[in-house]
Amino acid sequence: MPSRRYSAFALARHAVSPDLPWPRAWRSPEPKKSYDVVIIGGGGHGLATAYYLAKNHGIKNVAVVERSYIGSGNVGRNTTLIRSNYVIDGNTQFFEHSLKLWEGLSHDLNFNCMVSQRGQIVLAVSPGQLDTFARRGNIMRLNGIDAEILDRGEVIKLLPYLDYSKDARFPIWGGILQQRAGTVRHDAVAWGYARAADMHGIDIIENCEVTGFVIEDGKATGIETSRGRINAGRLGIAVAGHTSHVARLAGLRVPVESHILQAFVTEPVKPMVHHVISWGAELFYLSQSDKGGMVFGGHIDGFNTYTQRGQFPKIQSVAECAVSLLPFMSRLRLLRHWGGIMDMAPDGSPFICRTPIGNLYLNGGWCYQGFKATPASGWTFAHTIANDSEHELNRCYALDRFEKGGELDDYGIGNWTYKQ
Amino acid sequence: MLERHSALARATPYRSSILRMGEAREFSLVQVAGFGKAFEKAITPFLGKLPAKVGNALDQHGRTLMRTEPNQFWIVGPENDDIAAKLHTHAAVTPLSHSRTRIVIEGAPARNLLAKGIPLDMHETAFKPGVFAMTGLHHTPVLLHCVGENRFELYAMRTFALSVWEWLTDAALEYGSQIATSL
Amino acid sequence: MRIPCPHCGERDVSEFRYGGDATKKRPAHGTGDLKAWHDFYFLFDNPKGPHLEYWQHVLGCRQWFRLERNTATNEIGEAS
Amino acid sequence: MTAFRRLATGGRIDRTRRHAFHFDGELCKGFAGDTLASALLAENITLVGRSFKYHRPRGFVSAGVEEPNGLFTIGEEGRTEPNISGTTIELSDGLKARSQNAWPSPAFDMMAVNSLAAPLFQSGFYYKTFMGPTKGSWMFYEPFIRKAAGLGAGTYMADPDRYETRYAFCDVLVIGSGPAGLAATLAAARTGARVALTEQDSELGGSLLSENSEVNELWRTEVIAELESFPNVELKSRTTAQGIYDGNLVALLERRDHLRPQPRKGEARQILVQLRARSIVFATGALERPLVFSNNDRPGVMLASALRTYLNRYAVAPEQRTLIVTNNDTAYGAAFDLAAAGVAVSVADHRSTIAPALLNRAASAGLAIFPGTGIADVEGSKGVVRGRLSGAHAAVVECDAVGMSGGWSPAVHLTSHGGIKPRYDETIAAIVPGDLAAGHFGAGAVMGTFGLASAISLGSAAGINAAAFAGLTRKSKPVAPPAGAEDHSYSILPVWTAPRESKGKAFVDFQNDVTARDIRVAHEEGYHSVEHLKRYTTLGMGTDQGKTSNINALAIMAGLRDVPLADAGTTTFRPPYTGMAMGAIAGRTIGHHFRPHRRSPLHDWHQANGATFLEAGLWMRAWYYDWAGDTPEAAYVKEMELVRKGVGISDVSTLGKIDVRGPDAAEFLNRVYVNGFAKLPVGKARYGVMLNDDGVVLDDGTTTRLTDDHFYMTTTTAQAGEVMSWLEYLLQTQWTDLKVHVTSLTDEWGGMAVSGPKSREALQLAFPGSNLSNENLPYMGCLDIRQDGVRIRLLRLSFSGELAYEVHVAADFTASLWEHILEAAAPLGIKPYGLEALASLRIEKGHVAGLELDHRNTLDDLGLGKMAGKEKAYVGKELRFREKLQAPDRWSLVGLELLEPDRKLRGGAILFAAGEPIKGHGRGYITSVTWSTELGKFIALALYQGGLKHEGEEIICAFPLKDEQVRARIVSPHFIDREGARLHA
Ligand SMILES: Cc1cc2nc3c(=O)[nH]c(=O)nc-3n(C[C@H](O)[C@H](O)[C@H](O)COP(=O)(O)OP(=O)(O)OC[C@H]3O[C@@H](n4cnc5c(N)ncnc54)[C@H](O)[C@@H]3O)c2cc1C
Ligand SMILES: NC(=O)c1ccc[n+]([C@@H]2O[C@H](COP(=O)([O-])OP(=O)(O)OC[C@H]3O[C@@H](n4cnc5c(N)ncnc54)[C@H](O)[C@@H]3O)[C@@H](O)[C@H]2O)c1
Ligand SMILES: Cc1cc2nc3c(=O)[nH]c(=O)nc-3n(C[C@H](O)[C@H](O)[C@H](O)COP(=O)(O)O)c2cc1C
Ligand SMILES: [Zn+2]
Repeated sequence: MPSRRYSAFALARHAVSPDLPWPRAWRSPEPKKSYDVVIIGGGGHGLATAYYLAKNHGIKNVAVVERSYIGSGNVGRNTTLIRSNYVIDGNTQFFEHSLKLWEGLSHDLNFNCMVSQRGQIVLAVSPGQLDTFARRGNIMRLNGIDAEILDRGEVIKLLPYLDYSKDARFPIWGGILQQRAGTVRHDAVAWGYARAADMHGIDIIENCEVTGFVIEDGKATGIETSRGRINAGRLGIAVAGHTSHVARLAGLRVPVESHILQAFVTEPVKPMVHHVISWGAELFYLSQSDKGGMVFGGHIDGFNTYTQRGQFPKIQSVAECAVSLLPFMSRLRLLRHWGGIMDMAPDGSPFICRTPIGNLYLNGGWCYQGFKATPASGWTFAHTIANDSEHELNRCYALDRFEKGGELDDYGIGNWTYKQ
Repeated sequence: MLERHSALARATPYRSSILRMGEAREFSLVQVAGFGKAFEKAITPFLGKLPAKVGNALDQHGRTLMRTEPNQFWIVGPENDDIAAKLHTHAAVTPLSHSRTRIVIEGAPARNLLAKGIPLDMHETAFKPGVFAMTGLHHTPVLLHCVGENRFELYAMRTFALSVWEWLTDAALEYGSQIATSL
Repeated sequence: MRIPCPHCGERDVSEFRYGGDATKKRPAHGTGDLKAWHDFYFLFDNPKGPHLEYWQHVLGCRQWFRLERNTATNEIGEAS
Repeated sequence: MTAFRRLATGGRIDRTRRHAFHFDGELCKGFAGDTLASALLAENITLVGRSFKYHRPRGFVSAGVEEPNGLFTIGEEGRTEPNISGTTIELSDGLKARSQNAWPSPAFDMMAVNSLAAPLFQSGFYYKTFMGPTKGSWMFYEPFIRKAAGLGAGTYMADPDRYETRYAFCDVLVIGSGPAGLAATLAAARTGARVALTEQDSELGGSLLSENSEVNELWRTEVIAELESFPNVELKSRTTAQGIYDGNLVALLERRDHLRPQPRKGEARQILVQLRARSIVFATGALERPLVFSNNDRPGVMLASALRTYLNRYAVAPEQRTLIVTNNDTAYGAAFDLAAAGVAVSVADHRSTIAPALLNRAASAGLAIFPGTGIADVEGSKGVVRGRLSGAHAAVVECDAVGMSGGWSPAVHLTSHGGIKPRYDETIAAIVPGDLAAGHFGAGAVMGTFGLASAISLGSAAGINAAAFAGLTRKSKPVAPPAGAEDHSYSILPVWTAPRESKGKAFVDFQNDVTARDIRVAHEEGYHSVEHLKRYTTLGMGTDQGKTSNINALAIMAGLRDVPLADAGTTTFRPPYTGMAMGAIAGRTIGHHFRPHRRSPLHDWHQANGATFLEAGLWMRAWYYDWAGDTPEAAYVKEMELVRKGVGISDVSTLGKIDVRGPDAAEFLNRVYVNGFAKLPVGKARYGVMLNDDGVVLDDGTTTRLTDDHFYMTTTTAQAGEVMSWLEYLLQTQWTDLKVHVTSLTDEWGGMAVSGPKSREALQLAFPGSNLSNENLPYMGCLDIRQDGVRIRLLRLSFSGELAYEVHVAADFTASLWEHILEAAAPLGIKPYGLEALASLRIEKGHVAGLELDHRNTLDDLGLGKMAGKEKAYVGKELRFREKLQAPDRWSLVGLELLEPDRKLRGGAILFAAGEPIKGHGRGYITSVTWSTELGKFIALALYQGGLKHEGEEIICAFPLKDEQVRARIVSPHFIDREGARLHA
């Protein structure tokens, strides 16, 4: 069997001998009767968890079971922004660890995830907002994370095409720049982790929906799936938008509500926007994909749903943001828009933790920050599963934190799932 | 001497040969609310027949009555209307004359104009004279009252009134005079 | 999505404000029952299917009401 | 060699109206009724661009919205629009079109060298390389990749054109104006229903416009004439149904810019209509599929139906010879029409048995037919020279054009937007709609019934059913088809991929340069799911969204996996159906109109009297006045001094004001506020704090008892809306037994704060008739007085910490009263002060506001714990006592004094104990800062671990963003008048 490593050399070899077949990125095995660990959910987090179980903890008798095709969930439909600009103790370190892992990911996986650290600029629309950004930036600096505060003039230099006219409804007062922030090719993350996990012998089982849990005296011992029963020493749930649904199968009621977030892409054009831009007037963020489309989004529609379809009023308000902030967007044409189901936690922060049920672990509550978290989430979830205890990086992400008042509300929005 | 100052005092007027649009001042708006049917009985003598359901308006005794909530009515009367005083002991009476700015929109294009911003069926078979609706225009709450085939009275929140006016006159550009977008 | 306000009739979703699960029973105040309040405020059934929820006709009659909606299809049922 | 010409007669173009236009700077001519594509072909310009990956020469493939190749950049400056397909652009005089992906020109393109490296660029090659040598290497490669991708170039210039949006309603919406759509519209119209017909094309008629049949044309014009006579029918051409959303909302894009590149003032270029239809009839027709064979992307290789459209609608035909390659019957329509126009036509038909009727007609029309024969390859570099057939007749056929037909794909897109997956239909080898949603109906080619007569009869039936669903049951006689209309039999032999032996590239997705081999590679690597195939190869992700390529690709993959096509599934159809300008979706809600401005009743006065405004949420607030200085820094200090030493007046109309009344009003307030309101005496105000259920502070404000059952509540400006909804929620859904009414008075009342040691004097001058003595109007007292018959409410409240009053009056009188007070109190030197001073004064006094009330802080954090009632129940009481919310080392409110005179305190600075390492998250942060005129130094409010337990300690305020560290001392947040002597003065 030919080497599975990707390289310019491998490409060349296949170029000269077109009929030499490429090896499979990942197998599609039949589920075994039993595994040491089964991860439920073949999204970014589930696949990353499987990979780090093997890589960091030597646990390789692992399966990832995915209801549909891997990457069919939010990892395959998000706006791909990565950053580590968090103010709350615990969040800051976790997301910076994630960003560090991103920086080495393509090499680590031998799969080009196109980690593009093009820089994110968050625009402030009032002096008060600039102060809250300053706090954010200061915390970042004090934790060894890069951040720069920009005044209006500096923003104009970097983003000359925004609306600075007197007609701009919310004048731009300045902004905060994290140069190491940027974007990642979303699908590549799922595929890269899957392929790397597969190389460790991990089974990735697609079209396999979990329909129930086998729980014996307080301990989870297996799952029922659309492809039959699978026994497991330990089980990890990483199903994002379906967290409540799957947790309920195990008899758990969790602090999560499923909401739809929409995303948008325009037709591809030559490079115009070289940063990730976020706006403080209303939640709005935009970047240009390597393919050339402007990829952007806004806030959740605001009510819980499992349909991956958004409502038109939200589509309109996002378009209004786009054209008001970047007037040149007016003539660009919307190519496609879609939605994804997000596991909104009351305080906007995740759960990576043990559960009241033995051998059952939960990863969820990601809201719209889960993509940037993927590597650290997998890393710490693998640790928690392997050691039946939290890593210091995810100690604050416990399921029962609200009972004790341990909210982690990074943006001061308040404990409302439909506002976070 | 204290004088009234309209929210639209500084607004750029709109001119058009086919569409009339402007503020209609000199009205009093009183809100009466109570609890249960008893209160309706108590106020009927002063007001006459009450509109049966939310969305219905009745014109009587020189006043327009609108049921704005199951247990709440709006009474629009002449500026010097003393109805508030009369009802005082029978219901929760709240004067709201200053809280709303009334804009009259009249003319053939009125329905098309409103359809640009109001998410209701403005077709003459659907939004008939005597009907009113509380809805949204330019992200603000408004009450739209159809008072004639192509004549409407729009009650906008006073603090948003100028913005709503700017929006309306901009939307009506194709029927009439240019206005500056930034005021 | 069109939402039937019990008082104003069917209106555009943009006129409404969402208020969450309407089947949750609000515990009594002053009992000091922390657990009951935690479960009430922080836990969700979040079903994939029929859901009874609160909406307020915030740009209309400002009334709060209950609405049946299927979260798997967004199909709208009765409002009360 | 590929060549086209314009016929002297025929077509639907208007030969009396010539249009001159430019293509890549060259002057060309066409006629009204042409598209850019037909006009270019008529000028025999067949090579119009290059493909984006391999830079292969490309021409038009289709004559409609499905066009993958013929993309142009049109317009100039702010009107520059990239990636517009020439097949959908109506020719207008002066139109300027530029080719894409080609430099210097499509005919001679430097980047064509790419095609040499082609073997490297197979699907997924990005993922396999550009990783080295170092971690960050992608940052080096990315710019090159980005430049190469991206099709056309946009402009940074703002779009000068106007767009509008509109709401509309109807009973029946018919989408598509082919025979099926026209019949449906007419049948529905006859029931009296409000019907709208929407057609993306410039003319109504659909496929009829591509035929040359007089009877059909007569039928079309008669039906349209009858439709125009109905008052209840709206016919919308140039209007695309872009998407269908929950609740039968259809997004229609109406184009108005076709004949006037520069719209007039107030005239919208495009209008987005949100249409609510009770029922919908889909009559969107079908799109022809290409065949997949070597070099099938050469200019001159087109869809057979496109050749037919160019011939019959635009009078443009291949120079002499055309080769038609098909696997089904419809291509013969093109073949016969071309032959009739004098083109020599040969037909290669994959099927070995062909309907005798067709063979006879072919024979009499003099066509050369090759049954059981397909095409292996075409020769020619920038066009086609000849086609190499394979199969039963391995002939080589010289030709100017190749017309291919791989069968038809119904345009099912819209039927699937609601989430219903389409299904595969063996008999016509095509994807057809799954079950239609309730209220949805379909007819014609979109349903997979490919016949004229059936399109009309089924369309007519669909129209009647749709009307009935909308509640209109009046009898309507079915629509009669044209004389002699019949359904030609339709048979197809699915062939999905080229014979293996040929080696040239065989394209599936022309726009994204995805070949049959790329699909094979994806299969080898295990990207089997249709979604993986799409994402890995980018198939169907272009501006055409794979209208011509998806089904071929799915079929090829199904073949490789050896599963039935039916099991392969399809990718998800998403809106919009065709690209739509962002500006059209936003309409007029941009720039100045992006969000409404909320203005105080004093706005005009502020504007006329030198105020500088600041956006605060939607509010426009007077920030500072030019009497005090021309920068906020300069002005607010002067304005503060005015209040501390004399008297100032400030606009507080933005405060939320709520009328609370009813027998249970007191009980209600007693529940929502942490502190007691039950025993508040009439005529008295009280400061109250509300919690959310989670025990975190929601809002604060003062509430006054006007009578036993009537209260006047104020909230913060920011939370007014939230609080109002929250109170309504509690009353309407939870405490329905309480008899209480709440009404917002924010718009009804204006308010002004008159503050400063001289404020009583000032008001006394303004209201000489009223007794404002300390006895009659004590601190926290309320007094309603009248002036000129107008009720004025005096509240003795203080945000600044000075002797102060709030004066509330009905909104229209606010400006007049404000001026009256300024005049009356002029001798005392009264002047207005703005938001900045207001905020600074409250900092000196230690009042919390927005920056401290950020949904994270508890009562105790803000030093307000003592306020909460011990015995009584109130919202948030339970969860307020959660362990961590009670922890002694929580960050809580303190004051800070700067210890380094020549330096500055800054909001957002992070706090550390003296001597500890400056890193991590510190012990707190500064929320608000001001220069204290009273103390002559910078002071701040901050949250600090352990709070005032550390009073007197010296700490470090770190601001690494400016490499700053300053020393400060922790003090009480009440910097002035702790015992409140001034308030009670
Ligand atoms: C439109 C949008 C934009 C976003 N933008 C960003 C952004 O810019 N930055 C950012 O950091 N985050 C963003 N997010 C959030 C981020 O995408 C998610 O938080 C993150 O992807 C969730 O983790 P995941 O990848 O494991 O989830 P998913 O990819 O959703 O994985 C969960 C998987 O579980 C599977 N599953 C569900 N139920 C079952 C079952 N019963 N059995 C088996 N499998 C099951 C699902 O099919 C799915 O594949 C965005 C999200 C959306 C929707
Ligand atoms: N395979 C075949 O035999 C075949 C294939 C196609 C058409 N036909 C012939 O075409 C006719 C079928 O008639 P038909 O009415 O079903 O289809 P049609 O192609 O005649 O009309 C469909 C119309 O819908 C319009 N349309 C599509 N999507 C739209 C959208 N989103 N918004 C607005 N307009 C949209 C198209 O522009 C087109 O004008 C019959 O005469 C049939 O013989 C035959
Ligand atoms: C970052 C990003 C970029 C995208 N770019 C494109 C694109 O250029 N063309 C396209 O057709 N779809 C694009 N999509 C959308 C996908 O086609 C698809 O709609 C999305 O992944 C959701 O999947 P679904 O539509 O199958 O539910 C993009 C999606 C993401 C997340
Ligand atoms: Zn209502």
